Amino acid sequence: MTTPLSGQDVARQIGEHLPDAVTDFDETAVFVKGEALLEVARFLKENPELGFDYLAAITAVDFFEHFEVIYHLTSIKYNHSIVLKTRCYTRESPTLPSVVSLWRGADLQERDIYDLMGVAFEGHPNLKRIFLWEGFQGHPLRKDYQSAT
Amino acid sequence: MPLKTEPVMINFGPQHPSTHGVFRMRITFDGEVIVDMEPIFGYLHRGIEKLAESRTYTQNIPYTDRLDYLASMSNNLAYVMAVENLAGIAVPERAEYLRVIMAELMRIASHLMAVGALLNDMGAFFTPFMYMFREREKILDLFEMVCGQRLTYNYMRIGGVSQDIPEEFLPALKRFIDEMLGFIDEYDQLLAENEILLARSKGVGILPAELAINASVSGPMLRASGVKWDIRRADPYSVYDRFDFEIPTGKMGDTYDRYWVRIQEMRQSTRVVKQAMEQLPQGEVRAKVPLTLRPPKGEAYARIEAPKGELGFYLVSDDSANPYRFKVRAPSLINLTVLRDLCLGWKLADAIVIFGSIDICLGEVDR
Amino acid sequence: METGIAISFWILAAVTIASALAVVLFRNIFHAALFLVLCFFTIAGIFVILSADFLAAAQVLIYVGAIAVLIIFAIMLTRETQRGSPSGRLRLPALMVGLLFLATMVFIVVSTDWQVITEIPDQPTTSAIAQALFSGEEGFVLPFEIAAALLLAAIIGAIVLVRER
Amino acid sequence: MVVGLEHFLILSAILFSIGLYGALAKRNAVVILMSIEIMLNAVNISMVAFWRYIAPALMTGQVFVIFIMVVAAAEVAVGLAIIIAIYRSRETVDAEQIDLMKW
Amino acid sequence: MGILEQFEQWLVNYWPSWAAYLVPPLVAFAILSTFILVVVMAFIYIERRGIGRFQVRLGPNRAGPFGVLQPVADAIKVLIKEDIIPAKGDRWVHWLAPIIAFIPALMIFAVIPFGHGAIFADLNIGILYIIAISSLGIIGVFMAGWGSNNKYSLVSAMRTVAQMISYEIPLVLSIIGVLIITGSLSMVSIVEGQHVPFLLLQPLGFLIFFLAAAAEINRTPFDLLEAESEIVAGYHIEYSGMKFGLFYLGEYTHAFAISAIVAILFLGGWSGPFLPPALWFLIKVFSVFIVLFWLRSTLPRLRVDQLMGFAWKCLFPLALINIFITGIEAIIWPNFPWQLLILNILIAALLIVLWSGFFRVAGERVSFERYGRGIAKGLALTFRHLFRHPITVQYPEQRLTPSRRFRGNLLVWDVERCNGCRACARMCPISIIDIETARGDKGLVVERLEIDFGRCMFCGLCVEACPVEALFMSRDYEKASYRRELLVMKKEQFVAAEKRPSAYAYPELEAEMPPQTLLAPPKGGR
Repeated sequence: MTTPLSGQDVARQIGEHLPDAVTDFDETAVFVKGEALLEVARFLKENPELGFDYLAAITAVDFFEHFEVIYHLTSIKYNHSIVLKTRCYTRESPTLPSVVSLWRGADLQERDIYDLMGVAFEGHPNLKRIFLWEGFQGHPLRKDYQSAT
Repeated sequence: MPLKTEPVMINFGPQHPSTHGVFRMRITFDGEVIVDMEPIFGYLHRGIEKLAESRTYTQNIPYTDRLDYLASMSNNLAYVMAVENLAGIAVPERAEYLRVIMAELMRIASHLMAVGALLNDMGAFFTPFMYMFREREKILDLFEMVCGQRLTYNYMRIGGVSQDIPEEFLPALKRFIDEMLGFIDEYDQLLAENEILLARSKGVGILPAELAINASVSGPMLRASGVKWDIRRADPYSVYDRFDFEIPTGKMGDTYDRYWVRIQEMRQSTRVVKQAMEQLPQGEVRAKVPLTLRPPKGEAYARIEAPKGELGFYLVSDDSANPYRFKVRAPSLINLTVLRDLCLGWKLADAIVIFGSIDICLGEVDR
Repeated sequence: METGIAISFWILAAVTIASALAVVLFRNIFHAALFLVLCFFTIAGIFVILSADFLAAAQVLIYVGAIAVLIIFAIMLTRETQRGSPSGRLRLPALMVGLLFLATMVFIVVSTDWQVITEIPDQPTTSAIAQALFSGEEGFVLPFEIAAALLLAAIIGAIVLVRER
Repeated sequence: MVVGLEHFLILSAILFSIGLYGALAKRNAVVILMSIEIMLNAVNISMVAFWRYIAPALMTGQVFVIFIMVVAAAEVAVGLAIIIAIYRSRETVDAEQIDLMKW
Repeated sequence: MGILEQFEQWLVNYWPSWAAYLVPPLVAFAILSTFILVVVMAFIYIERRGIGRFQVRLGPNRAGPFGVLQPVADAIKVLIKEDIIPAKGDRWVHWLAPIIAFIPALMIFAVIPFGHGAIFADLNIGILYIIAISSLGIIGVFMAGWGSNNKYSLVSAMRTVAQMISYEIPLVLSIIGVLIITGSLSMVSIVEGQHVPFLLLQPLGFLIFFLAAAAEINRTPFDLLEAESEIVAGYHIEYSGMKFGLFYLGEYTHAFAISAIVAILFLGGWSGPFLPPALWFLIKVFSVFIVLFWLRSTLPRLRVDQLMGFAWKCLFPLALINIFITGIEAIIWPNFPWQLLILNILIAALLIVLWSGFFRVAGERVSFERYGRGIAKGLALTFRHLFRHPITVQYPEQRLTPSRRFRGNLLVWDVERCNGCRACARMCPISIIDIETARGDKGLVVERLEIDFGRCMFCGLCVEACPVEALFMSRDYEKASYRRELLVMKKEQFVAAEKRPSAYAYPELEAEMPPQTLLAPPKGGR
């Protein structure tokens, strides 16, 4: 059974190493500041007891006043999982550090989010639109997207 | 003085006999060897995630058929489980068993399609493809008997399945299961030790285990690289913990192992279906769920072991009848991150075979 | 029978000379190479008229099958087709030398009277050639071995020259 | 009009002179090689003509043609190898530009 | 004295001598070429039906009785198709290539003896003539690749030429083994010299010749030419119409020629106990061709470098050793007694086992050292499939009854039961049902109902949502039309339509439905 770790003690472990990274937590997820995302991710991956070596999915949700980017991480060695969430409040061009350097699997998923949701990931090797053609204006999955018709 | 040849760039266009759908690769050659390769997506992008946000939870079920159109039952199963997590609905026992039978039959049909197409790319003139399609037809007959359609089933509902199985379904399924093991042995006899197949696939496109995990590859590709990770065993959903079946894993992670893992998985799936058939309880098949369900505010992520890999649905609900966010974790798209690493240094003929062994479905890649 | 051979000789001779001229005069090299193939083929025809059947088959096999293909491969690899085959400043002197040579040869051929034997040797030549080549004392066994060594040297030389370091 | 030895000899002389002209006048090395091939073939024709009209019993004429073919094949192989090697380093097969032994 | 000479003797006392000399070969050529084309048509037909049978399907059976006229239909189609010449391509070279690729395949038949005297020209350098002519095809391939001015076709032309050249050498060397035994080049003497078919006396020679010949005519497992998964259609991409027809015909004529040569060299030409010689010859030719396409239907394709490696590292040395061994045998037992075949087969087996040890793929020895057992098992399986019942359904004549719950591409609407509640219109994911209701005497009456079947995806949700069971899925699946607006069904059409509801979402209807025809009906079931 993949045991989901409780958000609280993961937040506590992160808090010991990176004091001001964690902003909030609930029973399954840990909320982290946007800037500290890369260090937290590195900590979660390299830490021997946690060992989150498998990035299952990255999702972006548009809550009008903020974007929420959710990372589902799993550890194949210990068979446990955690959900890492960040929020960015700017609406024009929200940017987050890219985690491609840690998990190669994030490459296409981040390009997917950049293309459809408009959240840029700096540090990504070739951040280009993945489904829509280069000259496409706007990001369709945003709630306030007005299609051309 | 080296022979001056400038690299040739060939467009493996969206319209090509061996790109399993509208998938395009821009390959740069030096002589015959591949120097650079860049996949281009988006030719089948229908924007299912945006469409789903303006439809109720039940109306989205037919849309999930169109994601990985070669394994529609698994898509239905994943989506419906996500909604049940979201709304906290309990599913009756008989429906769980029926879902397992349908999902495993779908896995066999999808693997038959994958291995048949792979052999076709290798040049076997449609013969293995025809044999495997004969078995796939039998499975489609069974599905048609249960839900009326052969490709887009729309069989599963939130809280169970749409209808119970007719009484002539079980004898037909029993006949199919008994014959299937014989047919799989036939494929092995035709292909497993075929010297030309070995020469074309052994050691071609090796995917090391840690690169596979790092690139979040899932499904037969991950297990072919030797990583024993199958969600049916690691995180058993519905009633999978009541069946015993092994998880076949390869040794080197090359094209031959990927082929071998898929053949073994077909055998294991027939074992699961046989056990599920014996333990099938009686009872009704569908919990009382209003057609326009309004799940409480919140989010849920459900994932299953689809034939192509870990298929996950992430739903966010805001008390209305339509999902606020409908995200599909498509295994085919993420498995493609390693396509470039596997193909570099090999020849065009190998790139086609490696691409065939990854087995993607464009409906799921471009959503 | 006699007139049949005469007719076919004149046709083949005309085609051979025309294709040889084409090889020399055409600017597009690939067309020149194809005419070379035609020239070899018609020369094989001439061997048939001279009832040297083994040589005709050997000519087709060696020249058309191997040498022409080799030349076409060379043309493909050097990609010189745009500039074709221009003729250099030596055009006129070369023409003079050619015509001079032709004149002397024709004069010699016409003036000497050859003791010609007219009846047609019709028995197959394969066994006769083999006999001549490999028979004990007056055979050509030594030149045959030397030819083999020559071919080996040529192959190894060609490979060493063209191998990519 | 019976076909005699003179016809074949004149034919081979014409072919030889065409080949000679081609070899001397052309600048492209591959065409020079082709012309040499035509000259060798011209000699072949005259050899076989002599065998047919002068000494059908003795097979020396035909044996010589076989040896000429062997030499011609070897010569083409080595000649083309040289041409390709030159082309690779000097980017040209123009006979007039290849005039240095060492560059 | 062949038939031709007798025909000439008989003709001389009617016509002038030059006519009697010229006419018989022309007549013989006409008869021969029509015979060849007919047999090639038969080959095309047999291959397509045969491969169908290997793949448990029927193969073409529409054109003419049992599909016998299918090759004729193909020929007519190819003749009608427009002939496209690529713009910047080399016009003459492009136009000439198919002719040069086809003519050699036809010329080979000049020396092939179909019966005792039935040979067009009994040259005493028969087999040497065949090898010389078959090397002509290479020029045709080159011209096709060069003339089409297309990247794919040039690459494939160079690959094919390299393959043909490197397989020509083992082809020629394996024939020398046979010639040592017969002592003469002429085909007729080869056939007469075969008191024991050379297949047994020269097993290694036969294997090498068969594989090299398969590569020479680009058949699987060496069919690099039309590797559709790689370079789409090889060098004849830019050809259409009759020029492509010539290539296609040339390929099969070459296959017929190669099968004929194999039959003559190794299976004893026309010699055979009871049947007339010509019939024996045809039986042997057809059996060789069946083996050729049996291989084609079972084996995957070799990669370019493996192909070349196989020719130079495996076939070439084995052919040399074969000549060496046959030479020694010729010295020790000059008249080649039949007991020699046991020795030869043993030597052949030993050589194959030793030689396959050389093959190493990606660090792990390919299991060639189990001497091709995998390929043999594959061939055995496809052979067993010959006797299985094909599963093809002849659609218009033979119709399968769909399942009782079949969701056909039409809806069945019941006017009386419908109370105009529009639940179905709300439930449809793509909202293609629009209903207008008016106040009738006992509740709402449907004024206008329009369902656009051009966009409907037959998900069946509307049928489930209908509270009064007025809407059913239908069981027929052939609704189609050329104009989109005809697909929109109006209320009158629903009322007038002949009601064939399916039991989807209505289990009680299942009782009187016909059972579904299954590909594998349950044991004892229908």
